[in-house]
Amino acid sequence: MTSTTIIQHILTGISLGGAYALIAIGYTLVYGILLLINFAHSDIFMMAGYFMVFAMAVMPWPIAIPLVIAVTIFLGVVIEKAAYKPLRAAPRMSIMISSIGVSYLLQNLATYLFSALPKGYPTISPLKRVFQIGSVSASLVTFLTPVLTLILVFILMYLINHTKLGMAMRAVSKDYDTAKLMGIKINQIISVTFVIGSAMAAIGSILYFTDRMSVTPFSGTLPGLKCFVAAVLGGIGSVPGAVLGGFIIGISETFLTAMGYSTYSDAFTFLLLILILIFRPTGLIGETVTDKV
Amino acid sequence: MKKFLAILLISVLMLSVLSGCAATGNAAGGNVIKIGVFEPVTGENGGGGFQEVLGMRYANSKVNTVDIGGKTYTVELVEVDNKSDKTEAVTAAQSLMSSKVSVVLGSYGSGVSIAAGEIFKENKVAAIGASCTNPQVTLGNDFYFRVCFLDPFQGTVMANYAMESGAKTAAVVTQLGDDYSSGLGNFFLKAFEEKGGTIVAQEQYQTNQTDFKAILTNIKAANPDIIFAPSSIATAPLMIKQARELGITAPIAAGDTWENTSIIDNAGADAEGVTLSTFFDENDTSNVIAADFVKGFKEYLKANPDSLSKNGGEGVAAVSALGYDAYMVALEAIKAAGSTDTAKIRDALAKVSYAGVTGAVTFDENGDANKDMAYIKTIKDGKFQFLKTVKVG
Amino acid sequence: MDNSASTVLALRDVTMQFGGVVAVDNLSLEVRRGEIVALIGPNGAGKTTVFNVVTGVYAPTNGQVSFGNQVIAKNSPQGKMQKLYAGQNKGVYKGSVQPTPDQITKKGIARTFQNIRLFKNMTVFENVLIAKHMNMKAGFFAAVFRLNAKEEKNMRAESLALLDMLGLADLKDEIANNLPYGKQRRLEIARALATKPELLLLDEPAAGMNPQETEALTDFIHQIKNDFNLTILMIEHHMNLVMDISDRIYVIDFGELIATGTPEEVQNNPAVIAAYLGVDE
Amino acid sequence: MLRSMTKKSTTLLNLTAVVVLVTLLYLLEINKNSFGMAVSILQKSVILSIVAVSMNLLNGFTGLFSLGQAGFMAIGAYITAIFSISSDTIDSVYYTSGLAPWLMSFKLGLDVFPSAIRILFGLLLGGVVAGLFAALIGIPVLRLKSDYLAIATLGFSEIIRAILSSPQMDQITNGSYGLKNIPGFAIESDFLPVGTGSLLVPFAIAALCITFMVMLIKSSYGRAFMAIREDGVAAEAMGINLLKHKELSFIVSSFMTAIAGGLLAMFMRSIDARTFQISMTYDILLIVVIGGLGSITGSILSAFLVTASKEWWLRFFDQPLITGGITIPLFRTGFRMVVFSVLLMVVVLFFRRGLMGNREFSWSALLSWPKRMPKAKKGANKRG
Repeated sequence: MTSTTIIQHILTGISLGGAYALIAIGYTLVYGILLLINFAHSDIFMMAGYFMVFAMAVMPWPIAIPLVIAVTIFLGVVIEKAAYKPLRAAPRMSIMISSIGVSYLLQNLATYLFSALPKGYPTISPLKRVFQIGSVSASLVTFLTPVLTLILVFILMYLINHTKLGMAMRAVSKDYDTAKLMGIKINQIISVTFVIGSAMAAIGSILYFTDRMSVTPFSGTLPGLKCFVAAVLGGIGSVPGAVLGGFIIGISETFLTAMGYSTYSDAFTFLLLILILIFRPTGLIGETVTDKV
Repeated sequence: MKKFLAILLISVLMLSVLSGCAATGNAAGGNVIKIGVFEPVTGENGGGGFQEVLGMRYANSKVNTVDIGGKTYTVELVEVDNKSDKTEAVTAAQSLMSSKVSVVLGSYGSGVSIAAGEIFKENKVAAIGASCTNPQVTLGNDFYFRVCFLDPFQGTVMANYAMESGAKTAAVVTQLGDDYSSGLGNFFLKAFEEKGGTIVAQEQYQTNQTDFKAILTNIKAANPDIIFAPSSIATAPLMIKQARELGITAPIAAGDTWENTSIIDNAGADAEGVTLSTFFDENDTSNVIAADFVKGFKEYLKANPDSLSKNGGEGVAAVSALGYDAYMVALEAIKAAGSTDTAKIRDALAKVSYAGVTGAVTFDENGDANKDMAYIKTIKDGKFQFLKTVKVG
Repeated sequence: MDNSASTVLALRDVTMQFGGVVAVDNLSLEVRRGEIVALIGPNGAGKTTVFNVVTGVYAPTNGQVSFGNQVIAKNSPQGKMQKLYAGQNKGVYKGSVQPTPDQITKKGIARTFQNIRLFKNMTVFENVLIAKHMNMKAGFFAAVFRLNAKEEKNMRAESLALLDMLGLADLKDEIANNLPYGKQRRLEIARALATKPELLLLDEPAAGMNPQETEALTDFIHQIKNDFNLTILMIEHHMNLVMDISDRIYVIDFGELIATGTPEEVQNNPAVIAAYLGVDE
Repeated sequence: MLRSMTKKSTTLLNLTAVVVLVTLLYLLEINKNSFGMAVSILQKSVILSIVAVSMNLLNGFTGLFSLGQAGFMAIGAYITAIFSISSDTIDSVYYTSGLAPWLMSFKLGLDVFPSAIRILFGLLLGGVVAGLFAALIGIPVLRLKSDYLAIATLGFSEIIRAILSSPQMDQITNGSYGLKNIPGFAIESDFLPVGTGSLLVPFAIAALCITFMVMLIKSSYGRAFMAIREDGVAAEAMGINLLKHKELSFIVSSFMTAIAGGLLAMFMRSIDARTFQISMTYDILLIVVIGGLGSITGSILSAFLVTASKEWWLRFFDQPLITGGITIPLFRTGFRMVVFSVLLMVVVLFFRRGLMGNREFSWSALLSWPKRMPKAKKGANKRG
């Protein structure tokens, strides 16, 4: 491999990792608070892709982007209210099944409404401008993704660590019942979590699909699973962990594919999951939690 | 001991079957012969499958009766969607069998055809594939025929074309788990190497993969003269665009599936220069039957706005032509058999000779059409344009 | 402590530290055969943590627990804990014994839980029957193919007899969750007894009971102690019950032992009074 | 009368039911030409009912959430396929790379046995291999919270799929080309009518598998599984070794799932890795949830109902519906699956107990059902 090729791969990997990181944040926040693997998150991400397709058909991108983010947030919150909130008192497995059900529903609904054929993702022209540095060539979005990811994460970290809302979120995530007793409006916090998660998914979706240019009803499934693994890898519940995990998976996936093991690139992600579960179930930067008896 | 509730269910099932039979019995009151249409309308091959169905529907609208033993039968198309999925394919095929179709047309996509082949064979119903090009479809199955050429042929055609256009090195990109893509890729690879070319990169990707940057970066490093990337329509525009984005300038070539306007729509300017082999060219006026078909089909499309939009405009896809041919061949066989008996139709099919839109159709001992010519097309100015025909002895 | 031959349970220098929080601090205690010993202390003193260490739910950070002549748990600060460790006697106990709770139960220690943990959707009978599973001799396939019909029959008979003794026989087909609170407490004890323990750990058996019920419980505990030849260690807040029933009492606060002795001795111990009432310093 | 149904009359009823069922199935299968759809739906249903019951054993009875069904089925399907494809046609199946010589000679060695034995061998081997994989994954993952099992098994199922279709496996699994020429269920014999066995064989195998699981659930081990589901901490305090029992449940469930996978291969006659995608696991979850987590009867019933509706009765949802010349806009391709996903959500949110809750079938409940609905529920609840 020449150095140009390696640099090109690294660039691809980091860019993919950035998009993964943004999606992984949604998983990690929801898991931190509800202890729920939100299987529907990957489909929220996919739906955001479709929203963009339709939004860009009638309006320019500067209006479309905020609108798509808003609609995606709305979808995320509606899903929470309709499918998870009624099951707060139910066994955890019920909520998990419910989230799988929502995922199944969104996929089938998308197939029904938009057909299973891939829809071309609209081109946001400034993002697609191709830059040539030496013999490395990539579009702006490739460079922008990791940078934007880091900026968003810093904003989010500030929000979590230095605002009252963030404190409430941390409290709920640490001890759900006590936080409730302390008068924290749990439902409100959960809604906020879904708002943040969905917004990140929407931004991630724009970056991801701009790079990949097509959306199908199943576009979300595999990236979604990988991002959950990323969240576990970094330490579920931890935002920096999710970002770290996202980058690790994005880069390793790119290199595996590049080395001709594309068959195993997905498999590797899950192997990574099983390894981390064996050796460090709390993730790379997660905290140990002891169950109360 | 819990299984006995199943009895109840079976009784219900039985009743449904009986009522179902009764219902179809009534409908069949006149002289009706049913032809099954076994195609994907959804799933990754939904687009191409639908175009093939359109060809069949058009054929049916043109000729919807057939004379069997002096009696005129109305031809009824029974359409099922195999969803481009092998599991679905089996049940979909089964449902055709229970609708008592006399012959089956389809399917787009070799995988589903292979899967359903066993069912057709078991029920002794002949099937005529329109565009399934994998050798496995008809091999070892006396009931499967097809009106198109095969992948070894297509692979050779493209290898020939590549050599003729001056390529010495090639990269092959195939989809894992896809009979069509990996089959065709392999045949191209063999043919290209036999003719003295060098394969400099061989890359694979997975179903539903949308990011090809990693494998394309490798290809860029290998710097081939041509990239051969047979795939589904879904994958094509992504691969084309990402390749161009990475600064790959080598021409990209593929097989028959790429002849679909959605590729041009989605890949835009990047699609320029893509070449592919296909079964048919609508601008080839040398064949009168074809010219007639093109005219009639376009009118048919205009009369059905929904079909028109799903077809992606007024272009006539090769698979539509093949669908048309498959239908006509079936009618020929039914006429020749002089019976609605499926086994007799099968025997008649083996001997059928028909001058179709995509050329003359006769079947060899495997049930494959004896075709020796393919059309090479290229995308230019946002349209598929005929480049040349290639014959392989 | 004298007469160690008859010691059933002995904790030596047990420290349990979670992160930086020391929940149990260098605690040593002993329970002798046939005794009823109470472990008391204000809320959050670390009583249940002691139970969890004894029953294998937690591995102690440092110290050792022995049951009869056997060391059932032992540990010294490991890994990250080596730096963090804030307790005493670091490095005294070599090696590490970390059994899982089921192994402890098999050795003869049974427990109940502070917040009742019954198998809620199963019947009373099944709740008790499950405790017999661990002693089953039949292997997996033998059990599935009913080659152990006799054993299964015995298990059922024993469980039924137990329910009968504890006055739950007429409720045997009730779903556990549908029982009144007091009966649920009783069922939890029955279930623990079904494992045929030598030592029974009761975690706040009288929690949520009114005075009459508490009094009945006093008799009940005496009854099972005699009938099943038990040694009992219990955590309790109802002082009447504790004073009535205990042979000896251990008082802990902030994880540390602050007093021990007979009920009278403990009652008059100023440190205990201070811990319970709070003292200005 | 009904309440005090004797053991004798229950046995009699059971016996009658078996005879009636066998006769019905036999009549259906030898008239396969007229009842093709019914036969194929019944085959698929009964195969899925094995998977549903084994998923229920894990999810409903042990409280472990595994989403690896598709992966385990793939293992069973491929192994069964490799051993059941006749050695004569193997070259046409592995037309690109050929079958690995060691595997071929092993297969040829097995050819001394009749095909039924070879198929059975394949089914069992598939089960054993799946069980081994389950044991391996289980050791690290079953110690952790149940969610990790879900995601790890989901991942495992993807790994299996990737490995099966990888070019490195060309000589064993035929890589991306899949396997075909897999024999069906029908017993080929000059003495039996054509089609014999196409239903009885899968039904018999399913009966064996499901009976095994029912007996397991009713054994002491089954009670231990349920105790773990109810409260893991308390179960452990009752001397139940959590890891061992979770592993047992996971292994049995995976074994049975693989058997069902093998049967599915025989049903489909040709398989490839794409058959076993995540959506397949979701379809099975749909069956289990609709049937009721914790009810074997529910899973079986739901396997038949869901399959029949999905593949047959509700197909019209996907066809354009024209009444009185007006095309009703909702009805088009894909609508059927939307209906099913909505149904799943409705069950999850409003009828969390599904069709059967945790009740099981019993004759007395069935016979008294029309008269005393509410009581029937109680009567059906437990049986010994």
